[in-house]
Amino acid sequence: MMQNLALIILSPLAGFLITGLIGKRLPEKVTGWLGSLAVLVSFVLSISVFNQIAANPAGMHQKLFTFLSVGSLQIDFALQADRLTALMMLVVTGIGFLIHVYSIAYMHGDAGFYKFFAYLNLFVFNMLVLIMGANFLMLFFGWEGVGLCSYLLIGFWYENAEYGKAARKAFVMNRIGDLGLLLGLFLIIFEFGSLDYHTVFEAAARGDHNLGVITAICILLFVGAMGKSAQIPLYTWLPDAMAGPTPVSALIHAATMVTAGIYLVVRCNTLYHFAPVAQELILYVGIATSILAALIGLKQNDIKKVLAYSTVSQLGLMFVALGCGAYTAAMFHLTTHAFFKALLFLGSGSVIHGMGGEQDIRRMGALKASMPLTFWTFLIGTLAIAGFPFMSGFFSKDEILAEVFVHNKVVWALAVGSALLTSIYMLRLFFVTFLGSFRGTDEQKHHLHESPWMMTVPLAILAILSIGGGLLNLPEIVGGGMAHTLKHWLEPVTGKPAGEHAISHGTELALMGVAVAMLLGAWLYTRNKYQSKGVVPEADEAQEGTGRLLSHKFYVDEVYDAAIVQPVNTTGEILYEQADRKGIDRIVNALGNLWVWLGGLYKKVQNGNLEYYLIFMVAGLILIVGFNLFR
Amino acid sequence: MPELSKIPWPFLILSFISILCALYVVTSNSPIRSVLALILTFFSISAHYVMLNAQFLAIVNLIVYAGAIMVLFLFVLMLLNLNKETEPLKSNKWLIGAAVSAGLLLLVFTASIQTSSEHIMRHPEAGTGLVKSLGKVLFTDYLVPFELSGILFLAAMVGAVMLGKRDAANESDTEITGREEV
Amino acid sequence: MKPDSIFHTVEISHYIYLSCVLFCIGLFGVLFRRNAIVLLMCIELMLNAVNLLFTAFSSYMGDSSGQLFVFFVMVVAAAEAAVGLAILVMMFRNTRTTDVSFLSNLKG
Amino acid sequence: MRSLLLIFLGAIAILFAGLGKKEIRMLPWAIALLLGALVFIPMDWIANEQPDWVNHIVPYFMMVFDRSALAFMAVIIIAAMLVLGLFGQREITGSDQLGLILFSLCGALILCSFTHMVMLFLGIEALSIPLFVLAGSRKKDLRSNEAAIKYFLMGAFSTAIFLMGCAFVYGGTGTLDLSVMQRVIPGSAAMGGMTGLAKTGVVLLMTGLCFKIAAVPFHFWSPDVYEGSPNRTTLFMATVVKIASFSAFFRLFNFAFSSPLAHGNWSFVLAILAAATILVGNIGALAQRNLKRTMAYSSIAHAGYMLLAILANPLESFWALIVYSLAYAGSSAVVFYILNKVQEKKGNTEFESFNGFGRANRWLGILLILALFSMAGIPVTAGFAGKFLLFSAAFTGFKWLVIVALLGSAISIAYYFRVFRHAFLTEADGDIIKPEWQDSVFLAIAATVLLLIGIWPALITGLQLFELH
Repeated sequence: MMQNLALIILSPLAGFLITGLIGKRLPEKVTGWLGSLAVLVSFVLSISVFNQIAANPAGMHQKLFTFLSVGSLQIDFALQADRLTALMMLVVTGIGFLIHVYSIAYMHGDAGFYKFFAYLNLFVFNMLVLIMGANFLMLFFGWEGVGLCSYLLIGFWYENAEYGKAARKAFVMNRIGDLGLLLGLFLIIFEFGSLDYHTVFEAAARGDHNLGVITAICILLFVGAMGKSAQIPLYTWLPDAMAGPTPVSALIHAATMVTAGIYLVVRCNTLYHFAPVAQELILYVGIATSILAALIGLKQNDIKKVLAYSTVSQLGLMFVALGCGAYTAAMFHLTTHAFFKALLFLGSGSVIHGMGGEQDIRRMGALKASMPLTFWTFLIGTLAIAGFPFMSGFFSKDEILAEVFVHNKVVWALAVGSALLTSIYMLRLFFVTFLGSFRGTDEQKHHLHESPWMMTVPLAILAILSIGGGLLNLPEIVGGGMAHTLKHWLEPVTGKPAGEHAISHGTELALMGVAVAMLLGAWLYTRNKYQSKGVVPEADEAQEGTGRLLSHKFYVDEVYDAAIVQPVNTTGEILYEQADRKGIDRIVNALGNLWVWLGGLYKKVQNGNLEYYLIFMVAGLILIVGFNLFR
Repeated sequence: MPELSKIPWPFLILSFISILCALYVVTSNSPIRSVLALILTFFSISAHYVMLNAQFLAIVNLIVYAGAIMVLFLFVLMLLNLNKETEPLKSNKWLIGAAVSAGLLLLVFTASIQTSSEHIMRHPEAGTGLVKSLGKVLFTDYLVPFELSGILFLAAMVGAVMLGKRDAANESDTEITGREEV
Repeated sequence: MKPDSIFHTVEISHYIYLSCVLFCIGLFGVLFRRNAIVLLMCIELMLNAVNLLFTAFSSYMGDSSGQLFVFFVMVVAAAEAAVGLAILVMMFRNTRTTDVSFLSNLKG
Repeated sequence: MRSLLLIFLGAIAILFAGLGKKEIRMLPWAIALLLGALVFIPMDWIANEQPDWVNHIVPYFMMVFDRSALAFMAVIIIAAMLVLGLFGQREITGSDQLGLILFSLCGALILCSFTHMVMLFLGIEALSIPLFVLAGSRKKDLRSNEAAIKYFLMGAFSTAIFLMGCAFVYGGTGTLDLSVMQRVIPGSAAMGGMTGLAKTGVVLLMTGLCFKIAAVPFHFWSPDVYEGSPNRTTLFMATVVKIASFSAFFRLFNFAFSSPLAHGNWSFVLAILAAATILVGNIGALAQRNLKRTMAYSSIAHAGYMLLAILANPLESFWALIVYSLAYAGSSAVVFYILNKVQEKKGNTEFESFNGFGRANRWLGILLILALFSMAGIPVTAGFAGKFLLFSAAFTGFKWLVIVALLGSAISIAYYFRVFRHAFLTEADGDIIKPEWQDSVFLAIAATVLLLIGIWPALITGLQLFELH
């Protein structure tokens, strides 16, 4: 059975080679199904591995060959599967397969159809290497690989200057992250003399290592995670990445790649255990990201951008859980988020497909009638993410909130705020898109149709998962004997938390109540505003006139609107304009331009004149000799 | 710096000549005069070699440097008809820059010499610099580098011929490429 | 005075200073001059300063390897001069000048 | 020794065979020569002792062909084979050029095996003098002229400085023999360590070698000379010369000057130079519009990374340097081959000339990606393995330098990506280039090196089981 591990990663690799090399000559359907089949094989094998791991908590390990050995350092090309990996494997291959099938219909007729599947397969391969690698170097290979596929797929349709700009941003940000990760790796080699998970964590668990170095390692790894998982300040690339085809957004930028940072931190939980400073940092960065992205999400009108900011916000929430040491909660939310966010993205893809490429929600509306299946699944996704009782998002978010509540009340309040904002922007998106009246062109209306089965079946499956995903880790008050399945499942990896902050059932119920109440409020507000009144978000240029506000001032919800919602919205807008587009983007661009500017400066030094070169050389010589002598 | 009075006068005079000639080489604005001054410098350095009991090198220096290499320089100067031209010297900016650089380098050199020259063991052996003893070592221990210098010469010769010869086939119709008018 | 006796009265440091001065004069020339042929001559001057230093060390330490090194330096200097002058002549044929300040096609 | 002798004799034979009026195709012979030389290396490696006749000719204090020498020799011969194989078909005219390249290669091989300053000096000169000529071998091209004259004048100048360093070290240690030097150079405790003479001498030697590898601030020649020289010469300079100089650097500084005291003396200065080299190389490359010049700057940056090997613990960094050199040689060969072909079609090497290249030429496009990845150090190419090994070896001693190096390699991806963008993400139709079968063979060799070592660097680093000396 050991060969299974290698087969799991080799199958998508074979898929990549086949579709990439001969896919051009094959009919579209064959290429598409070949690509999907490759992932399906991985999925089936993953299930078998999962079953074995269930019986054997220690996990499996398979060394393929020695990658390199120098001095005392030896790094193997080795795969492993433990309970954390097994969970991720199912998510990646399962959702990956559904998205492959979806893409067969979605990408139908595209000139680069075979390339798309080759890239997708390559992505799955790299993602599997990332999660199944038995050491940090394998993780880094996967890390770089998924990043690469992400660029390739973002730029799939946009091979022009504008894309170049967006890609450059993604590039610089991920570079900063990778720099942190690599430095962390070198520091691990320096401190532990190995990159092997087992060796490193075993050594770290003994607790006799320099805590300063471990903290530095943890922070550097987190910098890597920030880049990949889009946290402040390295998050603005993710909304821009929405330029790629929608299945890509669903697979890479919602369900799998962006969660690599979470996986990394959970994987290194032994190290983080010794680095409370790093954990605090994660907590604060996470909550700040969550709030910021949720605020910005309120004012977005591009259906995919809303979802993108929502992803950033949810990832922030997962980091909040990690910051509290609640690894199970983070993994739980990661899993359910993968279900419902993939569902939402695929749903939006279905909408975009139906609308003939339209992405602006202001030109949609009343899609319920023509796209019933998309409507219902999207509704399920929305409710799941908004935390409708007993759906997956309800349990996972609730668990995070409960953990934060114990850990830090202020952060909890902020997290609750973020959850509320999430409900609002998701419901707004839903109402504006599917209800109200149709605002598109006649041509679009005529063209409007439900998507083919290859797109709707994955939607349906994901919808079922979004509803039932909560079963993975029910809280005690609901699940009784079946509670905390995931927590027990992950215990071999995350260990039994020492000071289990068990909160009383009463408090837990109260927290749930708060969540439900908030959802209800958000539902009423958005329903009133966007469905009943049919308010359509204004175009970006037209600001809400104060005059109109005044004329309706005796309406309670208008007051509410002015007192709370408007400031929140404005904050979102300002954040988007100032922090996102101007602040972080400018800094990142400036960071890139700085080097180019320095390059231009250097060009003047290299002026082609031998005399200058000679005198520079002599000056350098004098400095070197003098410095060395008088040092 | 040791006192000048303690230094034997032949050394002083020779050094004086060397430095003077060297300075003339670098400051004269006529290449031809530079060459001649350089030959004089080499003669004075050969005299130093004699004083150092390095007779073999003294002779080789005269034959190879002053004889062969400098004649080559003169020949090229004549060939290129640069003997009459006076070369425009660089501006004062360059003069100062070059002088300061050279001065500073001299400074760091002397600083590094300051403490170390007394550590040099003094084991003068009379016969070291003679042709006989040098030749013996050259053709035993130093045989490999000697052969290697043969390759070097061959390579240099081939290279010089390659650059110097005119490509008979396409000499006339080949335009000079890459010229960018200033 | 016999050369031998002079040799015994001159400190090694004098030779070191002398050759450093000659070396720096040569270096000054390299920086100051613009005729490629003169530049090459200045480099030859620097090489000679090095040779003098080697010979002085060699004689004082009674070790023949320094003087043999000088022999090889001379060989290489000859080879270098031959190639260098060939390059200069080639350049002169194309540009009618040996002034290095005009070389600035390649830059940036 | 046998490899060196073979190449030396072969070079003379090829030179004289070309004197006749009849045109003979020399290139296959030259490549066969290199192959033969390469075959000797594993044989010597396994035997690990020199035959008696070698010991008679070459005393151990002049040259030693130990395993560390053999490893570098193998890399250099492979690099030279790629140069000849990829550029030989039409580029090299006449047996004189071929002979000069082989003579230069002899110099490079000497730089792998010297144990005496005389051999080091002669090796450097044997390497350089033919190159001065080759840089100017397009006689009617003013750029080639300019490259030759700049290279020559700066090279001769740096030789003078290098020799001054030799003289200082000779004065400071009383010997030119590296193994004696290693014993003597820390100086006695009474003298308080190294004398000023030796200290300065070591640094002057360092600057002389820094010139050859184009490290800041002695790098000024390299962008200009690389751009102006014919492509094959540039590739030869970028790969063979650079690797050979690094071999010399490694041998000199990690053998003769390796005692802790001496190391502490020169390592800090060298670390600063390495950092400056990495930054200048990468920053300079960012501002370029011309691929050839970009490659020149990138080679400066690569020299900076490779300097890390000199600084790190030699036991670890030796194989890192070998892997890196192989990766560098392979990827440079591929890029320069493509660059040369494009220049033949379009007449220049501006980035715009590469528009649409990757679309028009599928396999060459994939190769180009592979080479660029390797240069940028993206897994799983040989370049990544090399960088990883280098950086992790240097991390213990020079953390700040590794951070600078990582920053540099992050910057470098920007300009490698620019090449990629022009070749793949532009609409224009590129010219279709059909490599001849000989070229394909050598391209395949380069690609194999890049991929195989990238996926399995243990292939090379596993050799550490053998004793080096």
